Amino acid sequence: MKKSLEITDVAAIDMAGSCIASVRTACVVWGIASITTLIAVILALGDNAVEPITLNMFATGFIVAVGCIKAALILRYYLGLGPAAGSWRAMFIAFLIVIFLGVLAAQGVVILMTPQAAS
Amino acid sequence: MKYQSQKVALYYIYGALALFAAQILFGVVAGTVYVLPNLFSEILPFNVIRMIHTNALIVWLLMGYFGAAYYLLPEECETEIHSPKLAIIQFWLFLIAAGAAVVGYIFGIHEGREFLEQPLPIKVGIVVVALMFLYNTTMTLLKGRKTAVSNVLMVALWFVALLFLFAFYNPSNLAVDKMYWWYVVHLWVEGVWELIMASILAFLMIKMTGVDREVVEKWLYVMVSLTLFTGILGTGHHYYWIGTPGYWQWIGNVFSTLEVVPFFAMVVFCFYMVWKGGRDHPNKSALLWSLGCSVMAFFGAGVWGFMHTLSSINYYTHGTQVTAAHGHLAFYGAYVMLNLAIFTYALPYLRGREPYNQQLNMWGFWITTSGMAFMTFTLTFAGVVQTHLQRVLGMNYMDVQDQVALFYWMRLGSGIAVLIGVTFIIWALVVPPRAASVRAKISQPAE
Amino acid sequence: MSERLTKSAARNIFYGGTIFFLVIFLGLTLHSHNYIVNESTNEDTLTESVVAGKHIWERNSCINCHTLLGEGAYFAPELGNVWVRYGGKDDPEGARDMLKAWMQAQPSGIEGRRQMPQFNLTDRELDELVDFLKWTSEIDTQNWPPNEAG
Amino acid sequence: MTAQTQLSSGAEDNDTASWGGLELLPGHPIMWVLILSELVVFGAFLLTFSGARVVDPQGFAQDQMQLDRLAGGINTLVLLTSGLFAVFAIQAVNTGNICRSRLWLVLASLGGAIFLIIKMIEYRAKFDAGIGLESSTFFTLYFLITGFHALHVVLGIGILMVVAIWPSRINVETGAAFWHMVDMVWVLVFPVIYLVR
Repeated sequence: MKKSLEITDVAAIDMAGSCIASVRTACVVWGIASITTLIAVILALGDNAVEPITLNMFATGFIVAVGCIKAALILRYYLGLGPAAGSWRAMFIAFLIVIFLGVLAAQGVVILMTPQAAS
Repeated sequence: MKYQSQKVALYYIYGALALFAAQILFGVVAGTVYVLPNLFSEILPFNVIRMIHTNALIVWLLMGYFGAAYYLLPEECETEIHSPKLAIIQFWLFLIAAGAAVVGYIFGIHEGREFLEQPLPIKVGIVVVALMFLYNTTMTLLKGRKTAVSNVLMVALWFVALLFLFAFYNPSNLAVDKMYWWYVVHLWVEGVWELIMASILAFLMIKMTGVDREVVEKWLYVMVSLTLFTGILGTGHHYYWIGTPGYWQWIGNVFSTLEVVPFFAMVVFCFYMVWKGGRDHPNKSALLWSLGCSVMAFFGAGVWGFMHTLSSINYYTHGTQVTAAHGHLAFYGAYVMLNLAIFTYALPYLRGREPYNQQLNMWGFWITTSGMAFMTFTLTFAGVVQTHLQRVLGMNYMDVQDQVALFYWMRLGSGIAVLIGVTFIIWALVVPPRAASVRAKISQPAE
Repeated sequence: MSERLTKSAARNIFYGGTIFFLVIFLGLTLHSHNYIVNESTNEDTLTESVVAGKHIWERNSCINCHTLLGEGAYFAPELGNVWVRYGGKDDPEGARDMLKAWMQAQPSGIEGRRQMPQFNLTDRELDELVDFLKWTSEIDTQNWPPNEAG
Repeated sequence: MTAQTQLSSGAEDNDTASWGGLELLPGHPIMWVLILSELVVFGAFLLTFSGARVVDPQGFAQDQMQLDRLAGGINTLVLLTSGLFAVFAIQAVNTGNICRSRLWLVLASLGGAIFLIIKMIEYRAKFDAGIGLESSTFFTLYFLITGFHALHVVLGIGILMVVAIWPSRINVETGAAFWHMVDMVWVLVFPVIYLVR
């Protein structure tokens, strides 16, 4: 009785554990994440005017999406939250979507409030 | 009952019940003064009535925890209590200190910080009592088996004592005073007392549902982790308007919203264990109290607490009857019911009888709980009206109070219902039924 | 096997996490302590009289009827801003006299009205208590209460 | 199970019961109680931040100009790299190479230390410019969120160190899980606070 339980327990750990990416995949993920970060920072630094400019929805969406995708990559490949994690994975993705939409919605309201700045 | 030394818990349970009765009586008197303000104004002013009402509550809850600890530690540690004699001395010392404090209050001898009114010598006495208790129980724990239940309980009780030391620090700067005052009050009731609650509920679930200890103790760790990960910084919701920096509003909003989660986890835990255990424990009233405790704690501490914890709402409701509503249901649901659950469970074993007067006890449960729920609703309505008239429209305090007088009448009614319910409960717990006075065979506890 | 999800590890994570939050909390209260002493309250005006007033406030357990900055019993009016409510900002002398007269006139004995006891304070004690209430009204409370009604 | 057998089998560590789904996640279940609480806290903070920004977009934009975006970007790269090292540490312990695993754990925490140094420089610049916790809503939230995150980095370094001392597979996974959470929170905090305007 006890033995069989132990085996299933171990299997569960294995399933979760085995989803950790291989060294190669992890490096590729790292490369993608780093390059997108650099692009985002360069974009943000590029128009560093004296007066702050409100970003349009597209640029905001891009910047936040980059963040969320990086977070998703970390979850999937660094943390190894593979299909075995079941509904947890869906929950984390839902969490990221909520943040993404929340920030975007706030930006939308800001743009609506200051129409002249949204150029 | 497996260990002789568990018997010392009886002192504490009876002592606690006596103070419980006093607390409810003074509560009813306070509720009466609300509607008939001239009644006792010459002989017993409201501030003394309320002081006794709140202090008796705190002391009897603590006494109940001591009793619960003395009852469950031997079973958890599988050994006798280090010194039953010390436990009995500790009980009398505590009871005398509590009694002296109450008599002192009536004659106007007290310090002046809310809930910490005990005069200095009594405070020192409480510390001595706590030290005796901690010595006794820690020695018991050290020589016996160490379980998650007993570990969490003992850590919590140590912190109860340590945090009480802040009661001795009374700075002359009022804002500083208030900030550290919450170290005792908040970190007790929304911190370590919740640990006590979780561990006693875990003990009761192990005993009554027959679910494997392993499962229960894992849940216990999840619950206590959630409690402290949210509750410590949740103190921020008391630091909104007392001269502390504005950032507490952000911290308080976020963390105290999450304080609902551990209470919700306790509800899920209790019901899941009972469902999973699927075992008919003969002590149905103890099971009722345990389940009821988790539910009412969730509503009183969780839902009613959350209702006015966001700083933008609290800005208007702070210090109104909304706070009173939350306070009443939270203390009743979380800690009063917890103590009654463990008393109801333990007394039959301590006195060597079948679970007795179950019907009466359960009637007491429903009457008291309904009374408290109704009281909470009336005070909530009173608070909402008060908030609108006073905080939004800027009406004068006393004029507003006249407007909500009807709610205070209804509150007094529910208070009397609570008094009746509590009479039932105490009767059921203390007075043995005539038929069952023969020593009956006790059904074995689970595990 | 060593891979088990043990309860002792659970206990360690529980303690570790708790200590983490406790350290943050202590750090923040330390900062708040400094903030209170240096910014939100005026330590210079925390005179002996104010301190004495605080003790009178405590000795008579005013907190078990009144609220002070929203904390206390809810049986009698908020006193954190009573100084402002009595017009102490514009007419300190008048407000002081009114507050003292009010306390000396208790209990009102009016039927159906909540009664405040007569605490038999000396004139000096009354002054100290008023000083304490005045000092309290000057604490920076993030603009609480919302209006003068308290 | 009776109390007797529990005692004889060393009740503490001999468990076969499930953690109610939490064991599906890599690392110790209780660590996930912490991680999940943290994610909710940071999520709530970021949404609060966005909400507060709606109330005062101009003020937020002005204050945000004073942030050091480059430092934030570099810190993102530092944490990403450090997270990669934590992955390597798990790989190493999976193949039974304890020494290498320890090395990667130390390198990962070094990354954390570099992050903290850059953060300190950033904070110092703010304090020198006379900006503090109570300066404005933007800076209150900026200091609370990034400060709270930085404290997690400190805790993470501590956890990685502890794990490096006892690098069993479950320990390394548990430590790495926390570290990745800290990493993940930062990649969300960075765009929301530093970049969006």
